[in-house]
Amino acid sequence: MTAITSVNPDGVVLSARNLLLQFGGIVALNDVSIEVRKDELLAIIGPNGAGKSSLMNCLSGFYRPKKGDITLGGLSVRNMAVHEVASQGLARTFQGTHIFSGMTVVENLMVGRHMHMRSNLAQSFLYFGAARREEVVHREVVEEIIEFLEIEAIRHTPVGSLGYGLRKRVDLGRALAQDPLILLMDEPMAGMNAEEKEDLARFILDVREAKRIPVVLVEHDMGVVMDLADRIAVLDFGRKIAEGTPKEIQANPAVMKAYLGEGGQ
Amino acid sequence: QTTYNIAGLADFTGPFADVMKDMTGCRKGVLDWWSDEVGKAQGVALRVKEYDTRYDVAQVASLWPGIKSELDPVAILGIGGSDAAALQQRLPNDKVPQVLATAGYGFAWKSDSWVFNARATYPHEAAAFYTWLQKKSGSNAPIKVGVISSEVSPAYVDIHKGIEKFAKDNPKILEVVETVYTEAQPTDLTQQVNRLIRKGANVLQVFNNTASVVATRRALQSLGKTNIPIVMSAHNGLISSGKALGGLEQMEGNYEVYGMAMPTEDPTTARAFFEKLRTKYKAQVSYTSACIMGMSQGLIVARAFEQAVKIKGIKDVKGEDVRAALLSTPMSSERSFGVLPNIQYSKDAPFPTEGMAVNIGTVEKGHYKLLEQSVPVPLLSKW
Amino acid sequence: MSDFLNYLVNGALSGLLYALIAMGFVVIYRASKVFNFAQGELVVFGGYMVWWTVIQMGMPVWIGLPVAFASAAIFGLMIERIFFARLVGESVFSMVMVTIGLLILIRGIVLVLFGPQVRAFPIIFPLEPVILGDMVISRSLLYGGSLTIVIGLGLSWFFNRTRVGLTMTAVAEDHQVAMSMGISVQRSIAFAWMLGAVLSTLGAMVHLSGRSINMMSSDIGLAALPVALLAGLESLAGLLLAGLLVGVIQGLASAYLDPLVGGALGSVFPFIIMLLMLLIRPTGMFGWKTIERV
Amino acid sequence: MDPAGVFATSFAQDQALVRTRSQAVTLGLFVLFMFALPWIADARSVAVMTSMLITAVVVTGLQINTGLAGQINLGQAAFMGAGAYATALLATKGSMPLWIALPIGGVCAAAFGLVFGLAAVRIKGFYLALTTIAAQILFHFMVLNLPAAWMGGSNGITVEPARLFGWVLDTDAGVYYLCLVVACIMIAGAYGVARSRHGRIFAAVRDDDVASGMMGINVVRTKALAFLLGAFYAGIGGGLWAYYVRFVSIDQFTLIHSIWFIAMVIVGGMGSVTGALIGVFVIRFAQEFFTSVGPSLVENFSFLSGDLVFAALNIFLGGIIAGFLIFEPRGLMHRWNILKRSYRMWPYPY
Amino acid sequence: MLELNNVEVLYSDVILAVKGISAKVPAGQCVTLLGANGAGKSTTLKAISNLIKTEDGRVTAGAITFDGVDIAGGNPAAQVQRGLVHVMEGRKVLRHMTVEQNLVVGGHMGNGRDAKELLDEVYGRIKRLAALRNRTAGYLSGGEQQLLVIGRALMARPKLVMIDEPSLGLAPLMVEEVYGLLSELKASGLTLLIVEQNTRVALELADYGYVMESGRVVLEGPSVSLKSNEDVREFYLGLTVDGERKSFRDMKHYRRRKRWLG
Ligand SMILES: Nc1ncnc2c1ncn2[C@@H]1O[C@H](COP(=O)(O)OP(=O)(O)OP(=O)(O)O)[C@@H](O)[C@H]1O
Ligand SMILES: Nc1ncnc2c1ncn2[C@@H]1O[C@H](COP(=O)(O)OP(=O)(O)OP(=O)(O)O)[C@@H](O)[C@H]1O
Ligand SMILES: [Mg+2]
Ligand SMILES: [Mg+2]
Repeated sequence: MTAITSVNPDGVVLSARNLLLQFGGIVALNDVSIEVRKDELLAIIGPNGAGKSSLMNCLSGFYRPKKGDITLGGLSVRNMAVHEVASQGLARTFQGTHIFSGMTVVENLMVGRHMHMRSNLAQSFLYFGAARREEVVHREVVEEIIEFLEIEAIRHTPVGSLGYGLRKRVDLGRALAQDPLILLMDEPMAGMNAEEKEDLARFILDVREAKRIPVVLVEHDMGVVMDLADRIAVLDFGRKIAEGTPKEIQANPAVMKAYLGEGGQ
Repeated sequence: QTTYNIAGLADFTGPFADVMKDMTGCRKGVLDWWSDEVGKAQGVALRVKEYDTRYDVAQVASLWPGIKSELDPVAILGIGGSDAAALQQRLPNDKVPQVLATAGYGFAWKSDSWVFNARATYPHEAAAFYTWLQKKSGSNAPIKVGVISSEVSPAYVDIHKGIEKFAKDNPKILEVVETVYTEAQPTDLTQQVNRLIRKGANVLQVFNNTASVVATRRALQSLGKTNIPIVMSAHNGLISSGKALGGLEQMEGNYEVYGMAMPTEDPTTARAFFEKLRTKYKAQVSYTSACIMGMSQGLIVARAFEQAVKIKGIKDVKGEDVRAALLSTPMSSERSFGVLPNIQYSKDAPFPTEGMAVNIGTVEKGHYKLLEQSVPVPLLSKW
Repeated sequence: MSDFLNYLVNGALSGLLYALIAMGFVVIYRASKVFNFAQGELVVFGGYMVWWTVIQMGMPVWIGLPVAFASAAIFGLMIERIFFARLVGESVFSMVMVTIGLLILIRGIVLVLFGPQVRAFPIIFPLEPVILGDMVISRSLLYGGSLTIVIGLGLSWFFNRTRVGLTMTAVAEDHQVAMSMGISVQRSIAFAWMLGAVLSTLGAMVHLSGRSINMMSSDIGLAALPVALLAGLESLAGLLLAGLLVGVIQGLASAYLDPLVGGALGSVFPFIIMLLMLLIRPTGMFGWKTIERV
Repeated sequence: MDPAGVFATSFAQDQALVRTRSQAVTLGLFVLFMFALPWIADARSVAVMTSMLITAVVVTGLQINTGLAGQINLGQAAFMGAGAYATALLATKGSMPLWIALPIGGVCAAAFGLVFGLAAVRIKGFYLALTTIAAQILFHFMVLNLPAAWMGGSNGITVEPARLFGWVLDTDAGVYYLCLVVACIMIAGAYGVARSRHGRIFAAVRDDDVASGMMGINVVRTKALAFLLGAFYAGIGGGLWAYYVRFVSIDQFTLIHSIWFIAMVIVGGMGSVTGALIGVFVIRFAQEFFTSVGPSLVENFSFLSGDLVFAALNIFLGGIIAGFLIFEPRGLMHRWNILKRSYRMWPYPY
Repeated sequence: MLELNNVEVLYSDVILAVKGISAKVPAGQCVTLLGANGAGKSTTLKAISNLIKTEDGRVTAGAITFDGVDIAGGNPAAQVQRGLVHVMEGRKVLRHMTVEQNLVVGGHMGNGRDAKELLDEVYGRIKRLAALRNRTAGYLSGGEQQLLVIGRALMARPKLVMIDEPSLGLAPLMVEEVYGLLSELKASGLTLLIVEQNTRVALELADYGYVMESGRVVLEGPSVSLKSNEDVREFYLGLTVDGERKSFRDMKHYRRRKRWLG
């Protein structure tokens, strides 16, 4: 369904090379490169203000890096508008909640399906006919996701009155509805207790296993990161200071100093 | 006594709210007078019911069908532009004539109209004034006028377009040095007025509203050029502008021009008629040009109705009979107690085109004075 | 050349008048985050208070004006009491929409209280102009302009530097956050409306001195709008600059372009400039930039 | 929330607007009533209803643009004017029949709206709302200053009655049916748009335009589209207006009209087509009520003079709007939903 | 110092978010309120500070007393006047103002004369802020913003500070820094009521804890005993019965479905 189904021979779905991003005097990203391969969960960690969200924003086209290149499925997306990047197969969830609070859960997920829908304004106006058929088809897809995320009971609840955890789950569902090639998640577990984190972790793992979508995860909970990630990249002051498997990162003294503190969890 | 209804359209809360009390009071007074002194003998009476339209076309449009079915009026007393705009297309079907209190507009200048004005158009009246002024000046040079107008309302634009047309057709009589545009409530016109004077204007025309007259007059005062007169119309004339300036003496030497009686203190027949309305018929009004506008439209309708009764009898007089009477029977100045000149409508235009005359008023030594009567209106082609 | 200078200076001064009227918008916005659509009506109300005290009641100007300012402030307070006090905690949007209802309401009130007639406005500033060589400058605009500059800078200092002013600025940032700090949003809104009403009265004074007043005088509110947007709704000192800019451009356009096109281009120009400026800087020249972080 | 016992068994059913038999019956009766109106009601009601229908089309467009897509628009009357002028010109100068003139009028208004839609891409919130006032000013200036041959200038344009397949719609009932049919189509279309793909992305862009972009929604296009559609509705309403009054002039489409349109959206409730209709009804009803109560008051109580009575009624009207906003700032639709919900939950309060 | 007695909170006249909770915050102590998402923790804090007013909510039953005075209902400003300050969830800085302006506004209730001293005191406590004083608050990093809102609360010279999720979205080192600050504050005699998801750090600092679930208090006790409670260990600390940390990879699919939707 997505525009690009092929990936590079070495299995790199998304790669960013030598990104440089500045805000006035602040260098938010300085020569940062990452690669995400097929079936992989890459975690990005770093202190507050290290530039993690900025990196996510660059990847999704919301910020335009001053230097460097970004390719998605072999295609350079550096100069694409946000919505073009999304329709190339990149989906993301947000730090905090960026959910359509005036709409119900189903509607939120249907928005995720938007770029796979084709009816034009005139068909929408008439509604009965093409527009309605399309609604039904996509509604089925959405219903699958609702089932997958176990949010059947709230499908018609306006998202604005949901608790934080459920909103995060709707956020994830909306990204999944996009049928993406790759999924970026910015601090999905902030503000959850252990139980909820466990559940979300399970969904993330399911996404990887069942849907085989590679995931880039920004997260501050070291337990989650160490358990879920295949690889971890560490940012500090806009620079990538380390990259490797969870074991390597845990043993890296620079990371200790900049991020984890003495105990390191 | 059979009572016939007249629908009154009024603007109590819109842009012309300031003159509405006198205007509606006087037109009601006229109908009361007519019913009592003329109609009673014949066994008929006229009654007016006033509706507030806010001078809004939408309001008139949605209000009128209801008025029509509720009152089944034989005529409508309207104010001006919005009433004409909303109804002129449908009155031929409804078969009810409408008489407006204002002078005519260019847009309504159509043949076979069901909407009538008591006076010619504003540009007609202004043109009469300039022709007179030139004659009075004794020189052959054209009068140079600086026009102060506004785009706030299309009616104002209509007025200056008409006068520009007259100047173009009659370069020997009139030259428009420039048309200056202001807001509804101008901040300061000193620069603009100064420019007009330096371009040689020897008279300034302000036909839009009182606030503009006040600002223009203040500009002349601060430039020390009070010798340059302003000419105004009925709705923003000397008395109301004088009041807004704090006293009639402030308007010394300026002019107003229109084709109706002028609110002088002299014992004219119009004045006597007004006094009767006030005392005998309890109209709570004062003698202003707005009142005279109300009287004039009231008289036109009442006299036409009188004629229609003569023809049709007291039963079953319809709007179309009133219109027929309007078109067929001239109204002499005596019949309107001198409020209006002789009036004869035709199907050519919604206002009397032939034999029209205007009066010119001024302020002399702090007193309102009728300066010239029955100044003929020159020919003016459609613009 | 002297013409040009005349247009320039007088344009600038009427621009400052617009800035003074726009200050009413901005003060209310700055202390309550509410954009007041009824600003022109507030000006008319203030103007009528001056008319009422000085002309109707015959008070001398030095008593009449303070009384008028005080009554305007009380009117502002009443607006807050009756309408906004009940809406604290509701969305800012609802509050803004109430000002639309207010617009219709004040019109009715003014009509009933003062009638629709065009009334003579008292002469607050001497009528004789200041004449400098070839330049003729209206005294009300000159004095009003100077007053505007002083007040603009003063208010700017108040809102950006003083503790009380900053407290109100916090209300404009976010009502809920302000409340969580114990700021009385209600008091801030009340103050905003009182100040807004007083400034409007001052604006009416400068605008109408020696002229006339009726309901139509509220149009000045619309004319001042481009100044407020050009400056940015949060900036008080910026208003002065935007006012000068709009005034000068409008003055020159109406002097040189109106005769050319045969239409009131001068009064449309400010809106065109405003539109273009907002396309370049969506929050005006000095307004707060939106901080968007995802 | 549905009444107890009603469950959707298919997705199409889940989307349907009319969910129960009684709803269907009510809707049917309502439509029947609307069609029978000229026979059962007096001329005044028909006239008022005609103007309500036209207003409903315009305000539904505003609801799409402002309520659904979240862009406050104070230029709707100007867009309506653009449609009215275009239709009037096509019908008179171009002698086009109704079914061509009306849609093209809508398209012209949409094109005018698009200009501001493109501005909406950069300008947001109050700034945008106030910018749309410029539409009002520019439209006014253009009509008055373009050569009179183009848009009639200060003279306005006189319009011949609408003709459709040989009928001449010059009676009140004829115009009423024209407005009724067109309004039905437009309103049904608005419901269609609101519950399908486009309505959803309008709302998405309203709620969070950053997130929308990252969902693959072209935010620029969507905002422009919302303006375009809203202005199209205004244009159709304007076209009906042109056939209704048969004379268009610039002072029929002013800022104060736009403000009233917004007031209707607010009173009805933002974001719902039904809300827009309710708002139109309530406000127009109040307006008409006061304009008809006034004359009778003046007539029956001779000590009341017209100037005072009508001015005082304006206070009431302003008070009503302000009152609605104070006691139901989220609109009547919101209050209705709460009522419905507590009714269905009864006897349990929560 | 602060006491809740059977408090109920209703939103929009239909949603009962808090269903009768009772709790106590003794002077000088630190109490923590734990619970899943949507349990009603934030609502409880808003009920105390009266900010629920702004969200169409109200306290329908029960009593809230502070220093023996009933404080339910009324104006949020009155609460701050009493020395009860609420630091809201989500680092709500005044984004367009500088750090220093934020602090000055926070101290708006003071008499103005000692404003300078107060500022210096806060800068002294939170050293990082001093260096940032002229930065626009909206552009600070998450941790800095959290420190700022706490500093801003201190400017009001509070007796009791309620903090909603201070560790939300903070990196581990930053969490330590914030909690370091909180424990200093506690040591200096300030009473604290903390809502947290990060149960581990919260219980470390707190003397007493309450666990909420769907609007009710389901568990309470001194933090030492809560730390050893089995449910808390499993659901809130993510530990297995024998104290091992469970791996997120090993989650089973059938677990505790009922809890999700409450
Ligand atoms: N739109 C912006 N304008 C100016 N500065 C910005 C902007 N966005 C981010 N920054 C700055 O860039 C730096 C990196 O911020 P970013 O949000 O990427 O950090 P982060 O690693 O995601 O932090 P956190 O863990 O708190 O989310 C910070 O110093 C921040 O202040
Ligand atoms: N403004 C509101 N209107 C209606 N319902 C609300 C509102 N705010 C919260 N709720 C509801 O009240 C319940 C409690 O919410 P609350 O925010 O207090 O939870 P919480 O324990 O703080 O959760 P979290 O950990 O996600 O912050 C939730 O079910 C939520 O949906
Ligand atoms: Mg981040
Ligand atoms: Mg919470």
